[in-house]
Formats: sequence, C-alpha cells, structure tokens
Amino acid sequence: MSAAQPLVEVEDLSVNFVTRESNVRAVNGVSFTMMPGEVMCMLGESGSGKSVTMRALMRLLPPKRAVITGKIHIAGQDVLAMDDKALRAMRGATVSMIFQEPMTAFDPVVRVGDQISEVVALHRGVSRREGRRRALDLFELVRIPSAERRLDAYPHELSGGLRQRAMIALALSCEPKLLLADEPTTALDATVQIQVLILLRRLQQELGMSVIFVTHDLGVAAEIADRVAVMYAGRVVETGPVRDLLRNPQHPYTAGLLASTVHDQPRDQDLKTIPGTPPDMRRLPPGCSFAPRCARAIADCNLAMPPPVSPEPGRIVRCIRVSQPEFA
Amino acid sequence: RAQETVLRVGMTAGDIPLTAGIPDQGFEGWRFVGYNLYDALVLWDLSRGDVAADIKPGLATSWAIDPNNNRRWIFQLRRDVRFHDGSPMTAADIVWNFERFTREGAPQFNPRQFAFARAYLGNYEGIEAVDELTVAITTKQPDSLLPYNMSFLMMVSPRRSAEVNNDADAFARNPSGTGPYRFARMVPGERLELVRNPDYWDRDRVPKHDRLVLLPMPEASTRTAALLSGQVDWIEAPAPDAIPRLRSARMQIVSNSYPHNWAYQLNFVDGPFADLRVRRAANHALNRADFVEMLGGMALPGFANLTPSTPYYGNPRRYEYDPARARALLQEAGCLPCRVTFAISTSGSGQMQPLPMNELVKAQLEAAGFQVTLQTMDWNALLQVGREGRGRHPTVNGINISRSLQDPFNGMFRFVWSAQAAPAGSNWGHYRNPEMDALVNQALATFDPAERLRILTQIHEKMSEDAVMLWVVHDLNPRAMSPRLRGFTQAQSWFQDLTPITIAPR
Amino acid sequence: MFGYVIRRLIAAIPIALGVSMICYLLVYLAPGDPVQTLLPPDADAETVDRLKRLYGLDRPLPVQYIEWLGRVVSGDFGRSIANGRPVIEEIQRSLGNTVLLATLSVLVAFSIAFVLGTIAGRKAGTWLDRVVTGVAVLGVSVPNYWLAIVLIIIFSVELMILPSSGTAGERFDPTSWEHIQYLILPVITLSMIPVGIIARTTRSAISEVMNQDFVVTLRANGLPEWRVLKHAIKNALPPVLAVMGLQFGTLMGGSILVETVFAWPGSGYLLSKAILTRDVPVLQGTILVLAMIFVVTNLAVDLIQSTLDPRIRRG
Amino acid sequence: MSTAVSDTAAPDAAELALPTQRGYWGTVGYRLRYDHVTLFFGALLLLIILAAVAAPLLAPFDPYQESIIRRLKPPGYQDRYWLGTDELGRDMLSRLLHGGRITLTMGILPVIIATLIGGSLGVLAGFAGGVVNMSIMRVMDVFYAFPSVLLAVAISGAMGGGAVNGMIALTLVFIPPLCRVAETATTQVRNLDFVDAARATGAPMHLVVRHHVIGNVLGPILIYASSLVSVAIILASGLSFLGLGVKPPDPDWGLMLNALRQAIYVSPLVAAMPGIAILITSISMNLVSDGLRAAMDVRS
Amino acid sequence: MAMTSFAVEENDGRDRGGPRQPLLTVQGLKKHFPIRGGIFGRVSARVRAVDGISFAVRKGETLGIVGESGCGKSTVARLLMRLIMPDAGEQIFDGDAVGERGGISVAEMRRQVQMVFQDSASSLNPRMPVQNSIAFGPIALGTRQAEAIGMARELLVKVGLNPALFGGRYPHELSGGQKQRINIARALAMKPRMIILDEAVSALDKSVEAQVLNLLQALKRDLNLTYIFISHDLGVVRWISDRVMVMYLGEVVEIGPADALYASPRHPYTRALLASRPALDPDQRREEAPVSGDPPNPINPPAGCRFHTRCPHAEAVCSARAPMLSAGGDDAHLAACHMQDPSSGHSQALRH
Ligand SMILES: Nc1ncnc2c1ncn2[C@@H]1O[C@H](COP(=O)(O)OP(=O)(O)OP(=O)(O)O)[C@@H](O)[C@H]1O
Ligand SMILES: Nc1ncnc2c1ncn2[C@@H]1O[C@H](COP(=O)(O)OP(=O)(O)OP(=O)(O)O)[C@@H](O)[C@H]1O
Ligand SMILES: [Mg+2]
Ligand SMILES: [Mg+2]
Repeated sequence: MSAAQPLVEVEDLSVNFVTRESNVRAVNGVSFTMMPGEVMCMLGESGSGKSVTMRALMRLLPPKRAVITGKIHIAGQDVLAMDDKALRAMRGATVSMIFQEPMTAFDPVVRVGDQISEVVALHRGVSRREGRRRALDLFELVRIPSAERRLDAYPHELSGGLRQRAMIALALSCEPKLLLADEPTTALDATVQIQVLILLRRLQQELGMSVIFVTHDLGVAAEIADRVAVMYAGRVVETGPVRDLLRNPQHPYTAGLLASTVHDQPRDQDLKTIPGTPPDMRRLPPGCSFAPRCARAIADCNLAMPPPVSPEPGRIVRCIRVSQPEFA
Repeated sequence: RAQETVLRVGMTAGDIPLTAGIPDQGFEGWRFVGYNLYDALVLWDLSRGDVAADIKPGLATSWAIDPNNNRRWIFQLRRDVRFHDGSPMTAADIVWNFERFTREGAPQFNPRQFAFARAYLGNYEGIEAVDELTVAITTKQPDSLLPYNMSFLMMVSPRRSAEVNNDADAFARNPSGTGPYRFARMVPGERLELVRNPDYWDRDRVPKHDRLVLLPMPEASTRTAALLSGQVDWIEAPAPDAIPRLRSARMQIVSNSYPHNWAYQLNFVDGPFADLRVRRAANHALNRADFVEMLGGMALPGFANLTPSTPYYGNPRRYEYDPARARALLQEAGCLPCRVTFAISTSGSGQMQPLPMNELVKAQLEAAGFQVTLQTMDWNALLQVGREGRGRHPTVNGINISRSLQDPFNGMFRFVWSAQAAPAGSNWGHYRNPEMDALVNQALATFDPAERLRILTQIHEKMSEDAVMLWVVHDLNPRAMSPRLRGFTQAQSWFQDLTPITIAPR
Repeated sequence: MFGYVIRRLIAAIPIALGVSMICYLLVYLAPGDPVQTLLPPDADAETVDRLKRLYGLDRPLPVQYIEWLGRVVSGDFGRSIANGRPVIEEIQRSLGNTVLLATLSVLVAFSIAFVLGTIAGRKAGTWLDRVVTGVAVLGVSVPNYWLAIVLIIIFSVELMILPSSGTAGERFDPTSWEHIQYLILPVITLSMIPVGIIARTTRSAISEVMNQDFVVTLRANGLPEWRVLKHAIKNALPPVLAVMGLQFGTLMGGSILVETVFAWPGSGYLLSKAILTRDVPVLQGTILVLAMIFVVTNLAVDLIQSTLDPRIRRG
Repeated sequence: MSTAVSDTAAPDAAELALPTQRGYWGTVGYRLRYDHVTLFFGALLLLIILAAVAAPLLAPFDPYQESIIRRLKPPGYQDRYWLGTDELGRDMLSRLLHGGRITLTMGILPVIIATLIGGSLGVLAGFAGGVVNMSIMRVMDVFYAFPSVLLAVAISGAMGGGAVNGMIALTLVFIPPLCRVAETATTQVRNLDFVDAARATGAPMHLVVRHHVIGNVLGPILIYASSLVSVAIILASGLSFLGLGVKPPDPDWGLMLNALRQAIYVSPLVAAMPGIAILITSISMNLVSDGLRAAMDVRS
Repeated sequence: MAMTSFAVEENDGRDRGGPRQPLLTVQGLKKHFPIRGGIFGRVSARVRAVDGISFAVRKGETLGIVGESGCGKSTVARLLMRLIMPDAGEQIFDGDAVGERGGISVAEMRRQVQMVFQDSASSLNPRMPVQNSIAFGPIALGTRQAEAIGMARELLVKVGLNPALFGGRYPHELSGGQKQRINIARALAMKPRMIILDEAVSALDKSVEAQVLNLLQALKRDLNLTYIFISHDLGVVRWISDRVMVMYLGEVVEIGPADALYASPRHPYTRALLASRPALDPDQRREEAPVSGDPPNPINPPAGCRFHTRCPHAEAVCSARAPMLSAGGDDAHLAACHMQDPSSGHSQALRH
C-alpha cells in the first residue's frame, strides 16, 4: 500500500431507522476504506442497504429517524461530527452524488442550467452569470449536444440519457474529490447505459476523483470498478479487487449471485439459484444473515456475525467457512 | 357654519323604497320616502301621540262632496306650493298625476305606479280640473271614505318628469316632489340621503335637522347592532329581547299603539271555522297576556279587530282567556279535537315575530282542544294564498297576514264585505252576511261624520260578535333612538313624522 | 398556449349554456308568483294578471327562455321586478362590493395560511404542525355566519369599535378609515375557510415536495435549508395558487350567508334578497353571472397553473 | 414429472418470519389506535351521534313544550333545565338533542345518497370511458360551475325550502364532486395492471368492476365523502339559517341559531349553544375524516 | 412431488391445426395512439407505438422480444390480449382469426392466452387475498368458489409457495419474487396454451430472477406451454428463447433463431444492442460506445429506416426508403436493413 492517506474511511457504520412501529436496521456495521482516484462498486440486491450507506456518507438521512453510529472520515474530516455549516461546505464540493432516477432528482420547475449555476455560485462564491458559464463548460464536458440550448431546458424536456448526463454535470460542477453514484445507469436503455458508463469512466480518469458506484448488475461492476464491495442485509460480506472477486468469489452469497446471473448459460439447464428470499431488515437473525439461504451453512453460522477474514491481500470476506483450511 | 346635522335611520324595509312617486316596500315606503319627498292631496296628522292619527289637509286645503252629486268630490288646492324643481303646483298637475296612475295610453302612464295606486282607486271613475286650484273626482259609487284613499297618492312634478321624457327610472334617480325633504343622493340597495327643504309650505314641518339618511336593515338584530355601534341614530322595531340591552346603553325606547292587527283571517266556508262556536272557542283559547310577555310588553292584547283608541271601537264582545269555555264550545260544536290548518310565513311586513308567535298560538289552541297544523311558507307565497282566497285553498282554515287598519275600509270593510270576497279583495275566507253588507253600504253613503261614526262602531261590534277573525295582539311598534335625539313624537299610525327631530352634538 | 386558451374558452360554451338553462329553470320551479313584489299585499288577482301580461310572464317557458337568453347574450338581463332597476346595474354594483371582499379575504387568508402551511409542511409531524393543522381544521369547521354574529356582538355591540353592517358609501376609498372599518369584520369572517383550506393545501404540498428526490439532490449539493425551502415553495406554489383561485371563485358566489349577516351590499346579499322577494330577473342574472365568474376563475386558475408549472405547459 | 421448486420443499424461516399478517384494514386499525386525536374526536362524534339517536330517551323534556314564563333562562335554571331555555321557554338540552337528529340527518343523508349516485356515476364514467364518460362528466361540469353554497341556496330557494327540499338540494350539490372523485379514482385504478389482468381472464365487465374496481375506489370515495359531511352540516344549517331549510318549530341547530340571534342580549350563553354544537360536530367530523385519510394512506 | 389434479393433459383437444400450424400469427399489427391538441382538441399527432409488425409463434416455442424502452413491446403484448384495440392488422390463433366472423372470439382467445405483467406489485389487487386473485378468473367463468380456491391452492404449490402460508396473504405481505409467482399462478389458472410474459422478471433481484426463470421453464415443460417473452435483458432472452425478435421504434428490425441472431446479428441495431452489453470481464471493457444518442421520439419517427439517425452505416437510401424484412439467405433469420438487400443501392449491401 502506498503511503497516501485514504480518502474515505468507514468503520463499523450502522444506520437504524427508528419508527413507532418498527426498527429497521438498514446498515449493520459496514467498514471499508478508499484511496483517492479509486472506483469502488457496491453490489447487492434491493434493500441490502446500498443507498442508505451512500446517504449516510453525506449525512443525508432524516436526522430524527435515522440513528447513525460508527465512524465516517472523508478527506480527513469526521463527517459524523460536522455541524450544519461544515456539512454544507462538504456537500457538493468535496463529495457529490448522482441518483438512479434523474427525472425526479432535478427540481422539475427550474431550468437545468439554473440548477447547476445555483450550486456553482454557492460553492465558488461567484455570480450566477459566471455559474452559467461554468454550467455550459460542464455540459460540453459530459458531451451534451447543443449544450447552450439545453441549459435552458426543463428537466422533463430532456431525454433519459441527456438528463443523466446533466445530473453528472451537476455533480461534477465543483470538482468533487468523491463522487457517489447510486445506480446511475439502471434506468437507462442498454445502448445509452454503455455511453454513460464510458463517459463516467473517462471523467473519473480525467478528474482523478474517487467514485463509489452502486449497482446490482455484475456486468456494470466489471465495466467500471477497481474494487467491489458486496453487500447483503446491511453488511459488506466481501470486498476485493474486481478481477479477483469476479473470478474467484469467496463468500457463498457472491458465488451464488455470480452463478445465478444469466449470462450465456446453456439453455437446456436450469439456472443456479440462491433459494429463499433476503431477510426482513426489521428482524435480522443473530448470526450470519445469509445462513438461512446458504447451502454451506453450519450450526455455528447462526451464533454470531462472522468476523472479517482476509484470505488474500486486499480481500476481506465475512464467512466462517472461508477461514477454514480447505478454503484457504 | 355649524356642522351639518344628520339623522340616520335604520328602516325595516329590505330595500330603499321607490322614489318615483308612490313608493313600494309597503307602508315603510310611505313612511320614509312617500311623505318625506312628496305630499298627497290629503295627509295624516302625525303630530300627536295620544289619539289615533286621522287625516288632515295636504295639497288640498279642504274637500267636500258635491251637494248635487254624491259621487263627485271637490278638492280645493293649496296656493303657493312649489315642487322641488321650483315649478308651482296647480290643478293641472294633479290631473296629470292621476293620469299617470290610471290612463294606460298617457305618456306619463307607469305600470308600477298603476299597480300601487290601484288599491286606492277601486272606486275611482275620473278627475277634472275645475279651475286653477280646484279638482273634482268622481267615483263609481258613493264613497264617503274617498279622502282616506287620496292620502296614499303622491304627487310628483310633471316638469321634472318631462325633463326625463317620462322615464320613471330616470325620474326616480332625480325625483322632484313637494315634500319636506329634497332628494340628495342614493346608493341603490344601500342608502338614500334626503336634505331639508327649507321652503316647505308647512312652516311647522320644515325639518329641524339638515340631512336624513335612510338605511334599509330588514334584520332586527342588524338594526339593534347598528344602533348600539353608533352607526345609526333611530331604528324601528328592535327585537323585544334586545330592549333591555338598548336601555342599558341609554337608548330611548318609545312605543305606541297603531292600527295594526296580528290575527288570523278565517275560512268561513270549508272546515270547522264555518261554525261560530269554533271561532269563539279559538278566541277564548288564547292567553293574550303570554304574547305580550313574550314580546317584552311591546304589544297590546288583541281582543277585537281595532285598537281601543280607535274612535269607532265601541264596546265589542270581549274574548277573555278561558280554555274550559273554549273546550266546552268545541264540544258543543262537535269538533273535539278540532283539526285546523293555518298558513303562516317566516317573515314579512308587520308580521312581528311570526314563527315563535305562531308556535305559541298553536300550543295554546292545542291546550284547549284544537289540533293545529302550521303550513310555513315564505312571505310572498303566503300573500299569494291570501290573494287567491279560500276557493283555491280549501284545506287552509286560517291565514296569518297582519293587516293595517288605518281607515274604516282597510280596517273593517274589506274583511267582511261580500263585494270584497277573494280573489276580488281581501275577504279571504268569504265571510258573507247580508246585515253586514247593508251596514257597509250605508256607511259608504253617509257623508255626515257623526252618523257615519255610529254605523262604523256598529260594524266593529258586529265583527266581534261574529268572531270574524282569531285576534291575537296589536303591535306597539317600539322604536329606539340615540340619547342625542330630541323632539320625536310617536303617532298612533303606520306613518311617523321625523321632521321635528333635533340632534344634539356628539 | 393561445390555442389552449381558446380551446378552453370554447369548451366552456356548453357549460355556460347548461348553467344558463339551470338558472332559468331553477327560478321557475319555485312556487309563488314573481310579480307579487310589485304589488301591495292587498292587490287583487286581476291586477296580478294584468301586470304579468305587462311583464311578459304569461308566455310558455321555452319561449321565455330563448328570449331571455337572446337578451342576456347582448348584456340585457332585464329589470328587477322588485325595484325596476336594470338587473345588470344591480349586478355590477353588488359584484364590485363582493370582488372587494373576496379579494381582500383571499389575500389575507393566503398570506396567513401560506406562512402557516409552509411552517407546518416543513416541520411535518411536529407539535408545530399539529397546531397549524388544528387552526386549519377550526377554520373550515366554524360556521361562518355564526362567527359573523359573534364578531358583531364583540366588536360592534360590546366594544363599539367597528360598525356592524353595511358600507360607508358608494365608492370604496382605500385610504379612508371610514371606509375600511366596514370591511374588517366581513373580511375576518370570510377568510376563515380559505385560511383553513389554503393552510392545509400548502402544508401537504410542501411536505410532499420535501419528500421528493430532488430535495435530496439540493441538500446533497450543499444548499442551505432556506434555499431548499425556496425550491420547495416554487414547486408547491402552483397547486396552492390553484386552490386560492378556487376559493376566490367560491367566495364570489358563496358568501351569501355572511353578506346577509353583515348586510354587505354584495352579490350574495343581492341574491338572498332576491330569493326572499322572488325577484326572478335578478335571481337569474345573479346566479348566471356568479356561475360564469366561477367558470372563468377556474379557467384562469388552470392557465396560471400551467404557466407556473413547465411540466403542464400546453401547446 | 414434477415442478421442482425449492421453496415448497421446506417453508423456510425467512418466509415464516414475514411479519405483517395484518390485512389492509388491520393496518388501518393499527394506525388509528395510535392516533389519539382521531380516537378522541371519533369518540366525541360517536357520542354526538348516539345522543342524537337516543334523543327521545335522553331528552329530559318535550322539545316542543313551550312556556313563556320560563323563556330565555340561563343554564341550570331550576336545577332541571341544565342548558337553560330558548325564546319560547323550551328546554335547550332537549332541543339540542333532538336538533342533533335533524341536523345530522340533514348533513349525513345527502352525503350518503350523493355518494351512492355520484359514486356509481363516477365509477361508470371512469370505467366505461369514451362517450359515456364524456356525457356524464360534461353534465357534472355544468353543476360544478356553481359554487356549492350558491347551488344549495339556489336550488332550495327555488324549491321553496323545507327539510326535504334542503336535503335534495344538498344531494344535488354533492353529486358532482363525488362523481369526479370516483371518476378520477376509477380511471386511475382502471389503468393499473391488475384490472387488465382481470380483463385478460375474459371475465365479464361487471365482475371485474365489482371485484377489482369498487374495492379500490371505495377508499378514496369514502374518505372524500366523510370530509363532505361537515360541509353538509354547515351548509344545511346555513340553509335553515336563511329560512330555506328546516321549518320551525323543528329544532334544527341552524334554525335555533337564527331564532336565538335576537336573544343574544338577554342570554348570550344560550344563544351561543347551537353554534357551538355545529362547531364541535363539524370539527370532530373533519378531524376523524383527516385521521381516516392518514390511516388509509398506505404509502405513509 | 405428487402430481395434482390440475395437470393439463398433453394434447388437450384444443389443438386444432396440429404441431405444424403456428399457434399465433400476426400480420401488419398497428397501433397509433392519438395525441390531442390544437383548438378543437383534434388529433394533432400520433405515437406510432406499433407500426405494422408481423410474426408467428410456433407451438411449444418461446419467442423472445427485445428492444429499448418505448419501442412498443408492451403495446404488442396488450394488443395480442386485445386489452387495447389494434388500428390494423390481423391476428390468427391456431388457425382462427381472432375477433372476426367465423373466427375465434376475443373471450375464447383470452382463455387460451394469458399474460404476466412487469410490475408484480400493481398487477395484483391490493385488497384481495392472493388466492382469490388467482381464483378470480375461473370463478368469473363459472367455476364454483370452493373448487376454484382449491385449484388456486394447488397452483400455489405448483409455483413453489406453501398455500397454508401464503394463500390468505395480501400482496403487500409478499416479496417481489413471490408476487411474480402469484401472477404466474393466476395466468396458469385459466389453463392457457400460451403465456405472454411482459418483462416478467425485470423488476426482480438477480438471485430471485433465476428462481422465477427456472420456474417458468419447468412450467413450460410440464404444461406444454408456448411463451412470448418480452425483456430488455439480452442475456435472459437468450437463455429462455428459441427465437428472438428485435424491435426498434414500433417496428421489427430483426427476427431469427436465438443462437443465430446472437452469433451473427444482421441488423446494425441488433449489433449495437449486443455490443452495448457490459462484459463480465474487467479485462474486456468497452472503450467506445457502439452507437451514440438516445432512441428518437416515436411521435415523429425518422423517415426511411428508423435507425438511420444513429446507424454507423447510414447512407442516403436509408433515410429515403424503409427497408423490408428480408431473408438474405437464411429463411428463418430475417432483418430489415438495406444492407441485406442487394438491390437497395446501399454501398455495403450484402457485402458483409
Ligand atoms: N427513510 C427510511 N426509513 C425507514 N427505512 C428505510 C428508509 N430508507 C431506507 N430504509 C430501509 O433500509 C433498507 C435498505 O434500503 P436501501 O435503500 O439502502 O437499499 P438499496 O440497497 O439501495 O436497494 P435498491 O437496490 O432497491 O436501491 C431497506 O429495507 C429500506 O426499506
Ligand atoms: N395509452 C397510450 N397513449 C399514448 N401513448 C402510449 C400509450 N401507451 C403507450 N404509449 C406510447 O407508445 C410507445 C410504446 O410503448 P410501450 O409501452 O409499448 O413500450 P415498451 O417497449 O413496452 O417500453 P418499456 O420497455 O419502457 O416497457 C411509447 O412511446 C409510449 O409512450
Ligand atoms: Mg438504492
Ligand atoms: Mg413495457
């Protein structure tokens, strides 16, 4: 490892949604670190806590209902200790975010260009006019054709692909060190998705920023990630460099996910599946939350959450079966 | 110059009465607009409160029946009377005005004025100017009471009318009469402002204030609140229950009897009231003291048709409260329980507080063996029932329309004269009695006042004897005014004279 | 946009026709005779018939309707039976007073309710929200004619600081206390319901907007809360303005009871007097004009909404 | 040959653990249980309705029994007239209780009838679409062009007042908005996939509507209808207040309000009572309706 | 596992034309949704959602339909079910014209063809226990209630859900995969011969998607079903389909056997689509997007070949004339591209 400071350090992050009716443990002890310029993919099924983790990083969860514990350091600052002013200074400038549904992520009654220039003006302390110039540059950067005209469009007047590009432009407006991308291509068509992926990768390289990219599509992860973190039931069950992880998954869930993803399997055979359904986040089992669905589960799995083990350098797996010799 | 003195009046009328001559809005119209802007040939003497008001000379200084023709009345006109527009009043103007009411082809003919005048011209045949200051009016039948009718016909200026091409609406916006006030300005539906006519011919009645503001306020509580909040100075008919509150605010309350009758006209053809015993039973069943109490003392018990101060009241049969007697009479008549239906209204001119009063009537009659159904309708619907007569409404046994009684015809004849049987007139229930008809004809043909008074008294007593109505109360018509007002005398009349009122500075 | 306006106007024609038909029929459903108010109570039946003929009220209903409609289209609503004045004048005058009252009430209501509703929507679920919601419910629950009476008793009769009814005179002078004082109680009374309704609408619009994804984007870009709120208000405004417009329309035709209690010479009072006196031409004209104003207000609301919200802009 | 599906082999823990076994109404009930405001006003409303229903049993006196001697007495008069007496000396408590029956009937019955008529028309219009929708909704538009107070006053004014006419007027007033709500809800539901799925079975239209549409539009319609009840009560008493609704001597609250207006100087407390009764009922109705709406809104 | 009484007998007697006759043939199917505007609310524009497409589905096969969002896939499905009425085109079900004189009625057709919708949540009545949703169709067509519910519970077993545990639940108490199983069971309740699956697995998680796909395959084998499988996931379509049809802006651009089509796509759009799939291998990342831009608006589709605005091979002829579906050698594998047609005048015609 280089001597460089990690950009993101998350340790034992937990998020609890407390309501009168129930207590949703959306994230239960997530830990990871990221170096500057790294692209990390968060993989996981619906409801596994990916979005909540992203929002926790920017403290965007409803402060009354969401109880965040653990440690989040971004660019050397303790995010959980920030006051409102520091938070605002961080958001959009150091860290920014793009969302799955660009349609709903823009204010529908304000022109796209104005939304971008407002943010630029705010963080850079420049005039709106200056902000608009910057917005135009950004639109060209993300390759929006007839950028000048599109600045004056309302969000609903843009096609899906253009909207997502505009969203990216907004996120990049203040040259953040860290970009959080929450399934930015899921809503897009195949031919458009690949365009956006390539664009994002290029921008990441040009700007040298770090990206956390949320997806549940293994292919997308393969396309963009340096590293992958697989989430299940609010925990990172496995992390590692993308090649190693895809070729040699260690955690039974990762392995199952890879096996069940339809990708040129022979047509006359049944697909491999993971039986059962993900657990209810309101009542997690005490031990490994994947144990009820796991073909390799043993009695000990249900006792406690398995500790992280590192079978190879740079890889961390949370499965007690992994630490055993036959897997080593 | 001293500050202008303004008298602001809250009227019971729902709108500003018509200013084009004969007013609308019932007697409120005559009270506030008719007799203030205009004069009639004959006026009412409203200067005293102790006797029933009677007619007095108006634009005519005197009148008499033509000695040669008992269908021809001769009116001597007043000299030196001028309209507000400055033109003098002559016999030709009077004739012109009569044509305005009656001659359909005349340029000045006005259908609304016709409609209002018609009630007073039922017996009218024609008019002629005898000389510059004398007119003669002929009637279809001898009519000793014609001068009373003349008191309702307001004389407007033909000159002003000509200026606006005889357009009655234009005239109403800038009227000209001979009355004690002149027109100043009007906000339709909201307020009418009149100013003193310093040149009024009756020097005693030149107004003692500069300006009179008339505001329509049909709701009793609105009037009360307006007086209490200082928005007006003089209101009519405050709610009886508000009177203690008004007194505590140092408001002056005046009241006086006037020719008003809150009663039921009965159906003499269909149903139980055809029987005199039932009519008497009903009159015995009412405890009129309760009504007076409920109305806060602002009513007289109604034992007979006329108010006791009327000269021809006489000594009518007195229907004391006696429920046992009532029940016995019903028993005798074979009508126990006696089912009757009254048509009543929710509101209306002179109806006082129709709903609670009718409810009380119902309760008391039922206590004596009646079974009363009240058919509640709005005022106009009730008037229609009244106009159409029992013939169209055989299931109705009585109607509760309060009528004015200011002269013998309106006070008595129209209810009992067979010639007035509805729909021709106001004899709603078709009371028919040859003796009564004979008395009426006799009275109309008697031009000697003393003799006529005797006949009239006889008629009134006979009405009581026959129990031609179910009498309840006579209104005392309370009025409330600000402590700053002086000089008002409440006359025993539907009409009042506001001219003597002075206003102390605030 | 222009085409859309025209289209909406054309679409309003059948509605207007339907409205006019209902207005005409309503009045003729009624028992009682319209010419009665022309007459003294003692008038006889023959006079009634003669007058009916003079006023053309004796012909078949469809004939009367067509004729009436023809005249109405050319702006002639006939003359009041009760007072003989042209109905159009009566309506114009009273409408002016009602517009004054309705506009002030809606503006007062809007300024109070929008602030209340925004606070509540922003703080949805807190005690502040509950207080505002309570006020809003009170506003829509109080029978306003009763409130009118209570206010008169307190401010006119007991405290004697405000007049109880009517107006000061013909032309409203906004600089004169003499004129303004007459407005205070009616405006308070009439703004009660709009306060309730607008506060509720604002609250739900704001809280709905605050739950939308783009608010997260705004926060994620470091915008301070007041800027976020500005965006939220801009989004919430179209539905709130629409409700405000509808309330204005409702007040134009719906203040019958309150105007009656305050004897405020507006269209509602005119209407209630016309009902009591069976003044058919006034009734027909007033109902028609009020309903048409309501139609036009709704249309205007629609148009305003579509200019404010780019998503529903029409070609 | 068998369709081997792993789940059936052993209903596993994950499935058994699925917690919410409450039905839809169960959830609604559960939510209501924690909504103290709604519960309180619901109880109050129930009390008012029960009191009105049981008025003949509860009322200490005949509500029509008048006596001039004891008119306008303050509450507690003679220890028997707990709420005092009105302008004709009738017992206020008895009149308020009996009045509740009339006022609530005037408020609730038109809404029920309008819900039936307007709801059915709206569902019909929404489901049938096309010309049927056009013709129904255009007629509704015409009635919609009148502000509700204006329409109510105009209709009952034209028909000459009276309780029945007043209720007819109110019914006519409420049909168009209910029809609209029903139409909107139906159009929305009709476009949901499950209705298409039901149509795709080839089932006859009326069964699809009955089983799949009605149940899903009933919620919004009923919530809206319940919010109209308070409007109806205020409107109905407004009509009576104008003299266009219930006729005296029936003790309608609006009518009592009007009659007691004059007595406000003598016995302000008594005069205020009918207004307070209307206010409390209408507040309760509104809050209960709001509570229901919140509880029935599955999204929140 | 014990076989239940529900099993459909092979050759249930409804088969009319024998195995050779296609189960479904569609000719020139067309649907233009009107958009109203202008002063009189006239139709000012039309969304050409489905613009004259033809295809056949053989008995027992699975036809996959792929294409980008908005290209008209769902519209085709709804047209086939007659949930919306086509503007033109004929539909022949097992030899009988649907909804025409002498043919088969729509109601009868619906008994034999069923549909499963994409959104598993909105395609179940939220107010109805799921077993009643399944039983609704049979009950509506005359089966007794108890019997139908019994059958529904058997179907629950068939789709892998324990009826005792799930039968009485409401949709919101089920997970997405479970809901989709219910939807499949509901379709099966009508004992159809063919099921149209419109994005039936797209909303599911990967691990659950595989379960449902396996279930679909198993059911098809067991019950002798024919599928039309609509999806935008090329991998899934390839795995499940025998033949694949590619749509672009309301038209069919290519249709052919799955293996052939994936191995050698003939239409540039199909090629682009296939090339746009992310590789599962980090060492083979795409550097250049196969095509640029978004699909155009179906309200005013480009003239000529609809793909010419994005096509790397576009020439003058492409915008001038619309190409026809043509074989280019292999009768089973058709594509609508001028490059397939030697006479088109395209410079690259047939040269690849
Ligand atoms: N505001 C909230 N209140 C309560 N629970 C919440 C809230 N936001 C998220 N959750 C719960 O937290 C869990 C994790 O949600 P999250 O959105 O992070 O999932 P995800 O991995 O992003 O899934 P997807 O792939 O569907 O986006 C879910 O069970 C969700 O229901
Ligand atoms: N009822 C309708 N009215 C107007 N346009 C419609 C209607 N239904 C569909 N469309 C339009 O028709 C086109 C095709 O829609 P369709 O739903 O068939 O696409 P799809 O291929 O299923 O897309 P997706 O992958 O997003 O489901 C789209 O542009 C859509 O907007
Ligand atoms: Mg997410
Ligand atoms: Mg689709």
